[in-house]
Amino acid sequence: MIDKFVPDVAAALAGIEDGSVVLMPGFGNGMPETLLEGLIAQGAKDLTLVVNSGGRDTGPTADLLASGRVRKLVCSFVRADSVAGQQFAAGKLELEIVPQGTLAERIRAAGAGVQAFYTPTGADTILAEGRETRVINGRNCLLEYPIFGDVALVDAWEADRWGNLTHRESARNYNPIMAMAAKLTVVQTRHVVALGDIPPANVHTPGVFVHRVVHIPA
Amino acid sequence: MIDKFVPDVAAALAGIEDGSVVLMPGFGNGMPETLLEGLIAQGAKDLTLVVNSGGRDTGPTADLLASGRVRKLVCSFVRADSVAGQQFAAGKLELEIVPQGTLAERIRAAGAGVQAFYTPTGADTILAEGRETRVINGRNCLLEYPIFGDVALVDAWEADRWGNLTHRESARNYNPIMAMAAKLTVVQTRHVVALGDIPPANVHTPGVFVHRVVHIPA
Amino acid sequence: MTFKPLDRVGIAARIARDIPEGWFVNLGIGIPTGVSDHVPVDREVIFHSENGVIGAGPAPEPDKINPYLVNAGTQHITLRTGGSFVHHADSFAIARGGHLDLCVLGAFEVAENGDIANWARKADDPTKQVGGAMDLAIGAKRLWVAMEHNTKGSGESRIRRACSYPLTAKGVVKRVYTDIAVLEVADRGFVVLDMVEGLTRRELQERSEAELYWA
Amino acid sequence: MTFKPLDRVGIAARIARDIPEGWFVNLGIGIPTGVSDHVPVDREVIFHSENGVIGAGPAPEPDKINPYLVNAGTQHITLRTGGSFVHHADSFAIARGGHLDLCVLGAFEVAENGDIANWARKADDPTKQVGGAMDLAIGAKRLWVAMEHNTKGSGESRIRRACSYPLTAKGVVKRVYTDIAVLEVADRGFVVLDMVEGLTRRELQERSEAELYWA
Repeated sequence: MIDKFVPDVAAALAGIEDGSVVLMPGFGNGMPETLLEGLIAQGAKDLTLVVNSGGRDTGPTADLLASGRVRKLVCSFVRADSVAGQQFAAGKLELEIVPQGTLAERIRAAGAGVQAFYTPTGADTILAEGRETRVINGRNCLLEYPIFGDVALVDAWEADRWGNLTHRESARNYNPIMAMAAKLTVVQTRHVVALGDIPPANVHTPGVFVHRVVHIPA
Repeated sequence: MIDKFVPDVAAALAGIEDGSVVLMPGFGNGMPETLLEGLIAQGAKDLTLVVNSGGRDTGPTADLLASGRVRKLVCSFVRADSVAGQQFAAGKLELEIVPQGTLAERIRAAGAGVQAFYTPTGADTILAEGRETRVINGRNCLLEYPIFGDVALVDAWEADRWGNLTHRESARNYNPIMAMAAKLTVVQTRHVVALGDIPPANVHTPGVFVHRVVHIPA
Repeated sequence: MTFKPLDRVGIAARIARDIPEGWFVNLGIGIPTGVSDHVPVDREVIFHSENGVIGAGPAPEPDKINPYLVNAGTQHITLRTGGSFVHHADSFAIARGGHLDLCVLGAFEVAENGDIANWARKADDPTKQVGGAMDLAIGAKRLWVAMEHNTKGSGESRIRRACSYPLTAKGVVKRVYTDIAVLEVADRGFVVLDMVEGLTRRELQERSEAELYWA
Repeated sequence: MTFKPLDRVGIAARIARDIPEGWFVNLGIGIPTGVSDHVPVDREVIFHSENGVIGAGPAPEPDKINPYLVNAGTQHITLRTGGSFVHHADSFAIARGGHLDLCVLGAFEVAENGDIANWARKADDPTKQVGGAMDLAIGAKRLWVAMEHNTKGSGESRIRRACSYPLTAKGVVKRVYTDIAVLEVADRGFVVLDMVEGLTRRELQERSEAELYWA
């Protein structure tokens, strides 16, 4: 019997290695906060963190950054006065700023087997400096590569033992695409449901993308 | 008040011009058969038809092909003894054979603003002859371009006046991605529902991709 | 000077007047966010938010906040009847795939060729706030900009022959709504569509670095 | 000859033995389709179908056919509890993105370097049946092939030093299940993992154009 549930956060995060690329969803909500706290406790270092935003002064992203175990941050948005902004200014953090739609598309590309793609986003800007471009149908485009995760930490509202997930409202955000893009996809779910309880037409993230699930009731 | 419903098939298909690229979903089911019959009656010619399969001897795709108004067929699969296979053999039909996953991805790319992408599918095969390739991470990849539709004919189970859709089981197939990829997306729906009746988290094709809807009860 | 510039709310309201029913619209952070407050409820305009919200509605009553529902500014919102949710890649497929009738962004500067600069004040700006602006700018069918005509301190014009700040995208702005005028970006440059009452053509040109044309 | 080749059902059953619980598997048309019939119901293996079905189950009772539910061969199927539906691009994201533990395809020929030819008999074949084979072949974590060891008419070997038919993909086959043997594609070439009872090594080599190695 397939059963992707693990008993606790430590089991969920076992084996995450130094140097891993960690995909972390969240956009105001939908961030796997308990797993993120667990990752700090787990101790992996030299991480590349892929996340929408560098976060504010406080909160889980700031805590992880403050732990000093993130070598590189890949995101669309960093405030100068945030922990990320200060670490970058101090030369302690590598930063790759990616337009948000390109970030989402690069993550989806990793999950979908697309090896590279051309997009007009960011062409003709300083983000394009030194990068490969091509004019397609009269539009200047940048060549973008997939972002593969070693680990994705995912937040869910419901999960069953095959790892089928639902997400609440806009808490869906990056969760389904990051689940697709990692070698190891670990989920924290608010609710556990029986196999078949999620209607087959309304699964938001199919279990094929999920490897471990831990139940975090609240 | 937004209301994408039109009274009949003729109104749904009004304005489709000669030379149009027509995207048509369907894979054993989920094909918009009434719209397809309507397209034959509507009379547009010199069409490029994008569809999963060239179809069998009978059925709606064969009827459209037999009408002589398809100049080019883009699909993943043609039987030699089908109408499409015979027209191709007789030099009456241009044929572009595309691996099925590449076909789906090229359609999705058109909808998503991806201007081109690299995929290993089909590289090192006769489909790659004379085409641009690039080795990425040690894998030979083909450069593929989006397939933009002038018109998409879409099948739905339920639709509301904003054009939000659901699809039944595997009848979903190409419907959501073809809806994204066309300038004019026309839907035939089995059921009409009130705005809000489809749960917001379970809309399969959002109305933003839909322009006209016609109710075909059975 | 006998004219009265619009305040930020006034700019948002002016933009709202020009949005017809049925448009699918994304509003950037800043002045644009306020536009939706000025679209009458009986005029159905569908607002998209980058984080996967289609049909964003107004802020909820304080006792009815849904913590799982925010907009691209991470403010609590409601969902209109008929709205829906998609994931981030599908949401940006909407933005980048040409499915938005309109995007309204704030900006530091707009140039007469339609260039927009709205995310950094210099190449090595310590603030790296590109967010989704570059995707929206290249993807929407129409890009309108909402901004003050001149900078607050030195009064420098944001209506430029060429942008001096790092670009967000090249040649994409169709229209600019400022506190004193509405400008169309045409082939020949900025064409004035509207001005606040009491402002003269000469006064508007004085406040604009780029040359202005009249429709 | 004192050995008995497997029939097509036998090949499918032999493959089913080697699929462990929890694998996510796509079965091609032909011999592979039968594999799922031989996986015991208490061993949870999840079958994927290219048209967007995750968790494909066996054919329904004739009076319980759901016309909206077919597999990649357009045969009526059922959905297992826990199954789900996705659209065609998401379905091929599963196939191309490396999420299938296994794909089993039929083939005309397999070469010792892992090349597979399964869609056309010559470059100008009037039949153009590529379907999803090229996507599955490059995308699955493991590609196994199910086919007869030799052609029906002339008895030519399908186990080749190099494929003579147009390729489906290069260097992707990991294992071949034929009516008389199971072969692993290793760096040095075909390594025999299993043979039908009564068949000798020499007899197997005689039926194979490529050189065989023994594990």
